[in-house]
Amino acid sequence: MKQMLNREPFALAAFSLVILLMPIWLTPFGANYPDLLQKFAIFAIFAMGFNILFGLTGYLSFGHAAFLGVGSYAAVWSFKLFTMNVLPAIVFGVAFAGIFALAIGYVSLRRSGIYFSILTLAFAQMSYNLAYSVLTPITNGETGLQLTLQDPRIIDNAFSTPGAGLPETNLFGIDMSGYPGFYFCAVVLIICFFITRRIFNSPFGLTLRGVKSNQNRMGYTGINTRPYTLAAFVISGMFAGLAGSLLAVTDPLAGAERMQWTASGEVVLMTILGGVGTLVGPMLGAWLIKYLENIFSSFNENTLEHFFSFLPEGLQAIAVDVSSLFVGEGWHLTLGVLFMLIVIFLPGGLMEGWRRLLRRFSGGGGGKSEPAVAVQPAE
Amino acid sequence: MVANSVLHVADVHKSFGGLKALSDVDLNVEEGTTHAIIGPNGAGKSTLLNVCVGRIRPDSGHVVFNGEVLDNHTPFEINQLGVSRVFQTPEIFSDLTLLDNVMIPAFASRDGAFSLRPFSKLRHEAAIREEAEKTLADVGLEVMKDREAASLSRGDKRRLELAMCLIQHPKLLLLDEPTAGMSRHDTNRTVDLLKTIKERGMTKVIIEHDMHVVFSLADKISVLAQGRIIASGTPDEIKGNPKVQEAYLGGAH
Amino acid sequence: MSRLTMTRRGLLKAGAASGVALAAPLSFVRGAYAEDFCNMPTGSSVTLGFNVPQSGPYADEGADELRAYQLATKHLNGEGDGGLLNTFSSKALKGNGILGKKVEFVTGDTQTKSDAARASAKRMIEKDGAIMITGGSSSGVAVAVQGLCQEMGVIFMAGLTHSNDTTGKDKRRYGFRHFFNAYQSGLALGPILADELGKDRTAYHLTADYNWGWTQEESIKDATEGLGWQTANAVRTPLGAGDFSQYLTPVLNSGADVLILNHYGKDMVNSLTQAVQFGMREKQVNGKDFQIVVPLFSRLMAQGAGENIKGILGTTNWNWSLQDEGSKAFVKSFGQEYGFPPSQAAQTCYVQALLYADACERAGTFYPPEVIKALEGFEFDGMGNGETLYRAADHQCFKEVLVVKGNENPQSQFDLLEVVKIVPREQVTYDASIFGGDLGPADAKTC
Amino acid sequence: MDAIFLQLLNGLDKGGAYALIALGLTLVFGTLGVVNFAHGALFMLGAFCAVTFNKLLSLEKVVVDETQQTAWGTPLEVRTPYIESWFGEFGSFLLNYSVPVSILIAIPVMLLIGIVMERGLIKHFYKRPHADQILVTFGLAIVLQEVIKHYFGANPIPQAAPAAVAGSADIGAWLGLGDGLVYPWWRLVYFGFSAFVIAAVFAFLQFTTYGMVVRAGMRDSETVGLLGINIQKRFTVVFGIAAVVAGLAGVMYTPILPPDYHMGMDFLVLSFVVVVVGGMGSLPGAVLAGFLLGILQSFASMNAVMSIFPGINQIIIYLVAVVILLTMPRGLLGREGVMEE
Repeated sequence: MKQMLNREPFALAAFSLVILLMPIWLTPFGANYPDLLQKFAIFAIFAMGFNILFGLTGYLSFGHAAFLGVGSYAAVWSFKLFTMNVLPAIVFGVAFAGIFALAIGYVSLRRSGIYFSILTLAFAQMSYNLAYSVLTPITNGETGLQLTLQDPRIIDNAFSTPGAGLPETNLFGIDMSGYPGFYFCAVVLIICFFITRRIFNSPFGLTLRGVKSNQNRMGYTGINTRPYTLAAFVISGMFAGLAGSLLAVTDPLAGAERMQWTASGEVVLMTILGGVGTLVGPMLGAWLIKYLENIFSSFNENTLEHFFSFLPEGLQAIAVDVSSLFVGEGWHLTLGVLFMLIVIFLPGGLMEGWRRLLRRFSGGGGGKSEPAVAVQPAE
Repeated sequence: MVANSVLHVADVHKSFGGLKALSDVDLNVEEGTTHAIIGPNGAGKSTLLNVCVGRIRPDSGHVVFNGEVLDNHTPFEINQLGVSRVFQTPEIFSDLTLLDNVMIPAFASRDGAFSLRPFSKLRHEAAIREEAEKTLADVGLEVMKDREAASLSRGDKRRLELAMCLIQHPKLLLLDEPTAGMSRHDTNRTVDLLKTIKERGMTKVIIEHDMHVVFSLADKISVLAQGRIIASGTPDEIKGNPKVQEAYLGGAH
Repeated sequence: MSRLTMTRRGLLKAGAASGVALAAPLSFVRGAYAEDFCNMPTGSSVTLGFNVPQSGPYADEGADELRAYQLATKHLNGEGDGGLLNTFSSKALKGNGILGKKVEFVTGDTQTKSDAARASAKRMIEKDGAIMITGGSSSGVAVAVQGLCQEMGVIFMAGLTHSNDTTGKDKRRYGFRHFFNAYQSGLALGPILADELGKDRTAYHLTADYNWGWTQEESIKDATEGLGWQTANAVRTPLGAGDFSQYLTPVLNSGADVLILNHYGKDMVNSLTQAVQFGMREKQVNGKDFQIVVPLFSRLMAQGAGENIKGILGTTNWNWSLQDEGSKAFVKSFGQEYGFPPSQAAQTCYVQALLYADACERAGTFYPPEVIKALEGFEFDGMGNGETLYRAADHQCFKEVLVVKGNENPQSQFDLLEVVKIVPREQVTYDASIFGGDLGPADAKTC
Repeated sequence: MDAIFLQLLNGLDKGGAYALIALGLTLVFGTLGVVNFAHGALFMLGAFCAVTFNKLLSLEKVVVDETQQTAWGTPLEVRTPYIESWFGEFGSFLLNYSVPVSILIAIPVMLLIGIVMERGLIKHFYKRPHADQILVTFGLAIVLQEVIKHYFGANPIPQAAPAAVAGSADIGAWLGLGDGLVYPWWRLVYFGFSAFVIAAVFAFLQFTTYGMVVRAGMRDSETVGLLGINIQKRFTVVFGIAAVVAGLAGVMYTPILPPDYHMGMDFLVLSFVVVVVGGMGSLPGAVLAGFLLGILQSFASMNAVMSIFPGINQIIIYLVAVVILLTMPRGLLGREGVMEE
C-alpha cells in the first residue's frame, strides 16, 4: 500500500488537487480571496526552496530574503523596460537571483555553521540598507519600485500604443491579477513541488543530506562538498528569486523591506514551524504564518462581538476582551505563543503533528509512515 | 622505493607545538599486502593515518600513493585516487538509513567528487542499491538496512563504516582499530571478513591493539614508538625482535 | 486496504469538486462585470477599509487613527454628538450613513511596510468589499497603497504622509491627501525661522536616508537659503540608527548654529534626545544661541522625547489646542469618547473619512469617477484647518499650516506643543507643476 | 584632530553597549550551546525595569477639580506625585536618580526572569537542534514584546538622566585640547559602567567555580560533567547572569535611547553579529568585537569618510563582519569546533 502511495504521479496529482482546490477548502477559514491565495502559493515556493538548502544540507542562511528582493526588482524592471508579459519577468527574476546567489554563496560557503549564517545575514543586510538609501535610483528606496506611465516598455510599445492608465501584468493577454494570478502561481508552485520532490529523491539530494549528517565523512568518501552546497544554495536562491518575481507578477511593486532580516527570519521560521527537511512542511509553515498575518490581524472588536454573539452578554464581553488580546493589533502575540507551543509539543514542526495523528489512526502500527506527499522514500 | 609499493611514506615529520608526533617515518606498503602498524598509545599511529588521508599536512617529507605525491591533495581527492579509511570513532551519517550510508560512497566512486544531476531518480539506481545491499550483507547488517544509523551499537557502527569503505573498492584501505569495542564473536567475524577482502587483493593498512587480530591478518608489521618506526618486518621477525619486546610487547603483555 | 478505498472514494469526490472550484472563481469574475464598479454597495450598508499601523513603531499613532475612524463612523451613522458634522461647511451629510446606507468598517495592519499594507488593503477590497481605503502613517505606505488603489479602482484617502511625492511625482487620480507636505512645511517655517532666529544663520541638516527625508531636507534647505541662511552640511543617517552620537559630534564644531533634524518617529525622538544631551540647547555659536529645529512635529511622538522638546520649533498639521469651532467640537467629541485629546493623525483620518462620505453624498453615488469629481477642487471650512481646498491638479489639500514650539510650561501630559503661528493658506500654496507626476485616468474598474 | 577624538569617544560608548549585550549572548551561546533569540528581549526588559520604577515613583495623587474643565470637556485633574507628598526632598531626589537607582531593582528582577526562563523553558532545549531553539526563543521574544506593548504602548518613553550628570563635560579643558570639546556626562558614565560590568563578569568567572564551568563548557560540555559539579545549577546561574548583564545594559541605556517595546529586536541582529565576529565561545572576543565595531561605525560616519564612500555608514558593521569572517575563519578569538556544524 505504501508503495502505491509513493508513486510519483499519485503524489503529484494529490498535491495539485490540494493546491488548485484552495479557493474551495479555504472558504470556511475566510482565506479564499485572491491576494492571500497568491501569497500562499508564492511563500510556499519561497519556503520550499529555502528548505532545499536548510533542510537538506543543514546550512542555515539568514539572508535568503535578499534573493527574494532581487527577483522582485528584476521582474519589475522587466515590466518597466521591456514588456508586461510575465514570462520574461520571471526569467529575469530567477536569473538575477541565481547570479546573486552564486556570488554570495561562493563567498559565504567558505565558512560553516553560525559563521555561514552571519555572512549571509551580512550580505542581505548590506543589500537592504543600500537598496533603501543610496541605490534609490535603481530601487526607488522606501517607496518601492513601481510602474509609471513614462516607462519605456520597448517591446509592448512597439506593438501597441499604451493606454491612459498603467498596464497590467499579463500572460499573453490574460491579466495576472485576481484569480488568474492565483492559478498561475499555483501552477508554478506545482512545478516547484515536482522539482523539489525530484531533488529530494535523487542521488544529489541524498548527497546533500550526507553533508548535513556528517560533512567530515563526506570528504573521506571522495565527495567535494563545496560545489554540492553551492549548487543547493543557488537552486534555493533561484526559488527565492522565482517567488520574488511572482510577487511582482501579481502586484507589480518591489520594496526594499522584502530584503530586510525580518523577511529572512520569516522564511526560517516558516520552515522550522512546518518541519525542517520535510517536503511539504515548509509550505504548511508558510501558510500558517501568512494566515495569521493577514486574517488574525484583521479582526477587531466588532468582528469578535459578532463571533461571540451566541454567548450571554456578560460572557460575551469577557470572551471579547480576552480574545482581543490575540487578534487585531495583538496578532503578533498569537504568532509568538504558537511558535512556542508548536516547538514545545511538536518537536519537528507541523509535520510531526501530522505524523502523530497518522500513527494514532493507524493504531500505532504505522511507525514511521509519512503522508503520501511528504514521503522521502528510503528505497 | 620498492617497485610494487602502493603507499610510500617518505621521511615524514610532524610536530604539534613542541611535541614531535612523527619523526623520520618511512614506510612502504606493498600491493596486495596487509600492513599492520602497532605501537603503544600516543605513538603517533593515528597521526600517521591522518597524514596519509590528507587530514594533516606533514611538516616535511612526502606521502606517495601509486606514484602520485599527495602533498597538496585534499581528503576527497585522495579518496578519489582510491584510498578509503575507517576511523577510530566511527564517522558515519547517523541520521540516514544504513542503506543510504552505503549508497553515498558508492555514488562518490561512480560519479566522482561532484556531479550535478539533481533530477536523476534514486529509484532508478538499481545496480547501486543491489551492491549496497550486498555489501551490507557482507558485514552482516542487511536485516537492518532501513534503520537509522544512529540506532546502531558501537560495533555495528564500525561494521557499517567498513561497508561504506568496501563499496568503494579502494586500492588502499586504512583501518584504525576496526575491532575496538566489539565482542569476541563480532571480532572474529570482522577478521574473517577482512581475510576475504585480502583474498580479493585489496591492500590494507591496519592499526590494531589486539595482537590476535594483528597476527591473523598481517603480512607485515611496523612498530611505531614515540613517533619513530623502530622495527619493520614479517610477523615472525617482529615477534622475535628484542627492541619491540622492550618498547611495546614486553610492557603491554 | 480500507484506507486505500477511502482514498479512492475521496479522490472521486474531490475530482468532482475540483471542477466546481475551477469554475467558481471564473463565474465570480464574470459576475463582477455585471456591477458598475469595484465593490459597489448593493445592500443596506457600505464598508470602509481602515488600514492603519497596528504593529511596529507607529502602532500608537495607528491606534489613535483607528479611534478617530470609529468616531467618524459613529457620527456618520448619526450616533454620538455629531462631532465635526455640525461645523463642516458642507451640509450634505445627514447622519444617516452615506447615501442612506449604514457605514460599516473593516480594519487591517499596515505594519508600516509597503508589502504588508498592500496585502491588507487587498484583503479589504477583495474579501471584505471595502469601497474606500484610508489610513497609514508613512509616505512609503501611502504611495504604495495609493498605487494599488488606482489599479483596483478604489478611492484612497491618505492618512499621515508628509513626503512631497504622495501628491507630487507619485500622485494618483484615486489618491487624496489631507495632510500637509514637506514643501509646505518649508514655506510655513521659513519666515518664522527668520523672525525668531534671524537671517544670519548657518544650518546643519541631519536627514533620514530615504525619500521622505530627502524631500524634506530639500524643501527646508530651499526655504532657509531663500532667507539668506547658509547650509554648513547635510548628512544622511541610516533609518533606525538608534544612537546618533557619531552624527552629532561633528555638528558641534562645524560652525553651524542651527541643527535641523529631518527625522520622524523613533529617529526623531532619539536624535533630538541625544542632541540635547550633547548640550546643544545651551550652546553659543557665533555669539548666538544654538537652536534645534524639527520641521515635522507630531505630539504623539514628541512625548517620547520628553523634556527635550521644550522650545524646539517645527510644523504640524493640527493641534488640539486650536480654538476654532471645528477643532473645539472635534476635541470635545473625541475626548468624551476616549478621555484624552486626539492627535494630528486622528484629526486627519477623521476628516478624511468625513470628506469621502460628503463627496459621495454630493455626487449622489458611490461611483468612483463621480466621487473623484466631487472631491477635486472642493472648497470647505469648519474642519479645524480653516478654509481648505482639495486641489484638482494634484489632490493635495491646501489649508493653514501650524508652526509650533515645544511647550515650556505644559499644563498636562498632552499639552506639549504651543502654537507659534497659524500660517495662512495663501502662504503655503505652490504651483502643482513643480513636482511633476501624472494623476492617471479616473476610469472605474471592476474587481 | 578633535573630531577624531570625539569619534573615538563615540565609538567607545557604542562599543560599551554592544559589548555588554554581546557578553550575555555569548555566555549562553558558548556555555549552554543555546541560540537565544530572546536575548534582545532581555535587554528591552531591563530598560523597562527602569521605566516601571520611574512610573511607580511618579504615581500621582489625582484630585478632581470640578470647577475647571479641560478642552475636551472633562473636569480638570490636579496631579501631585505621591513620592513628593510623602517624602518631600528625598522623594524628588529619588525621582531624579530613578535610572541609576533602578539598577538595584533590575539586578534581582532580571536574575529572577533569567532563572525562570532557564528553568521553565531553555533547560528543555539544551539537547534540541538549533532550529528548535531559534523558534522557541523567537516566540518567547515576541510574547515578551507584546506584553510590554500591551502595558506601555508602542511609543518610546523618555527617561531622564539625573540632573547632576544631565549636561556635558568639558573634556577639552581637562585635557588641554581646546574649546568646544564637550561630551555628555551620561555617556561617560555609561562607558565607565559598561567597563565595570565587563570587569565584574570576568572577575566572577575567574575567581569562582562558575568560571571553570563556563570555560570548560565552552570547550566541551561533556567534560564538565566529569568535574563532579552540579552543572544544572551552574547553568541556571550562568543564564541568570547573562540576563542581568543584558538588563543592566538596558537600564543604563534608557537616557540615551528612550525605550520602546521593539528595542530588543533592533539590537538582536547586531548583537549576533558582534558575538560571531568576536568568535564563538570567546568572551574576550565578544568584548573586543563590540568595541571594534562601535569604533569603526563611528569613524565610518565621519563626513570625510562618507564623501569618499557614499553609504558606507549604512553597511560598515556588516562589511567589517564579512571581511573579518573571511580572513579569520573563526572570528577574532573563536575556538575550533564551537557552532561550526
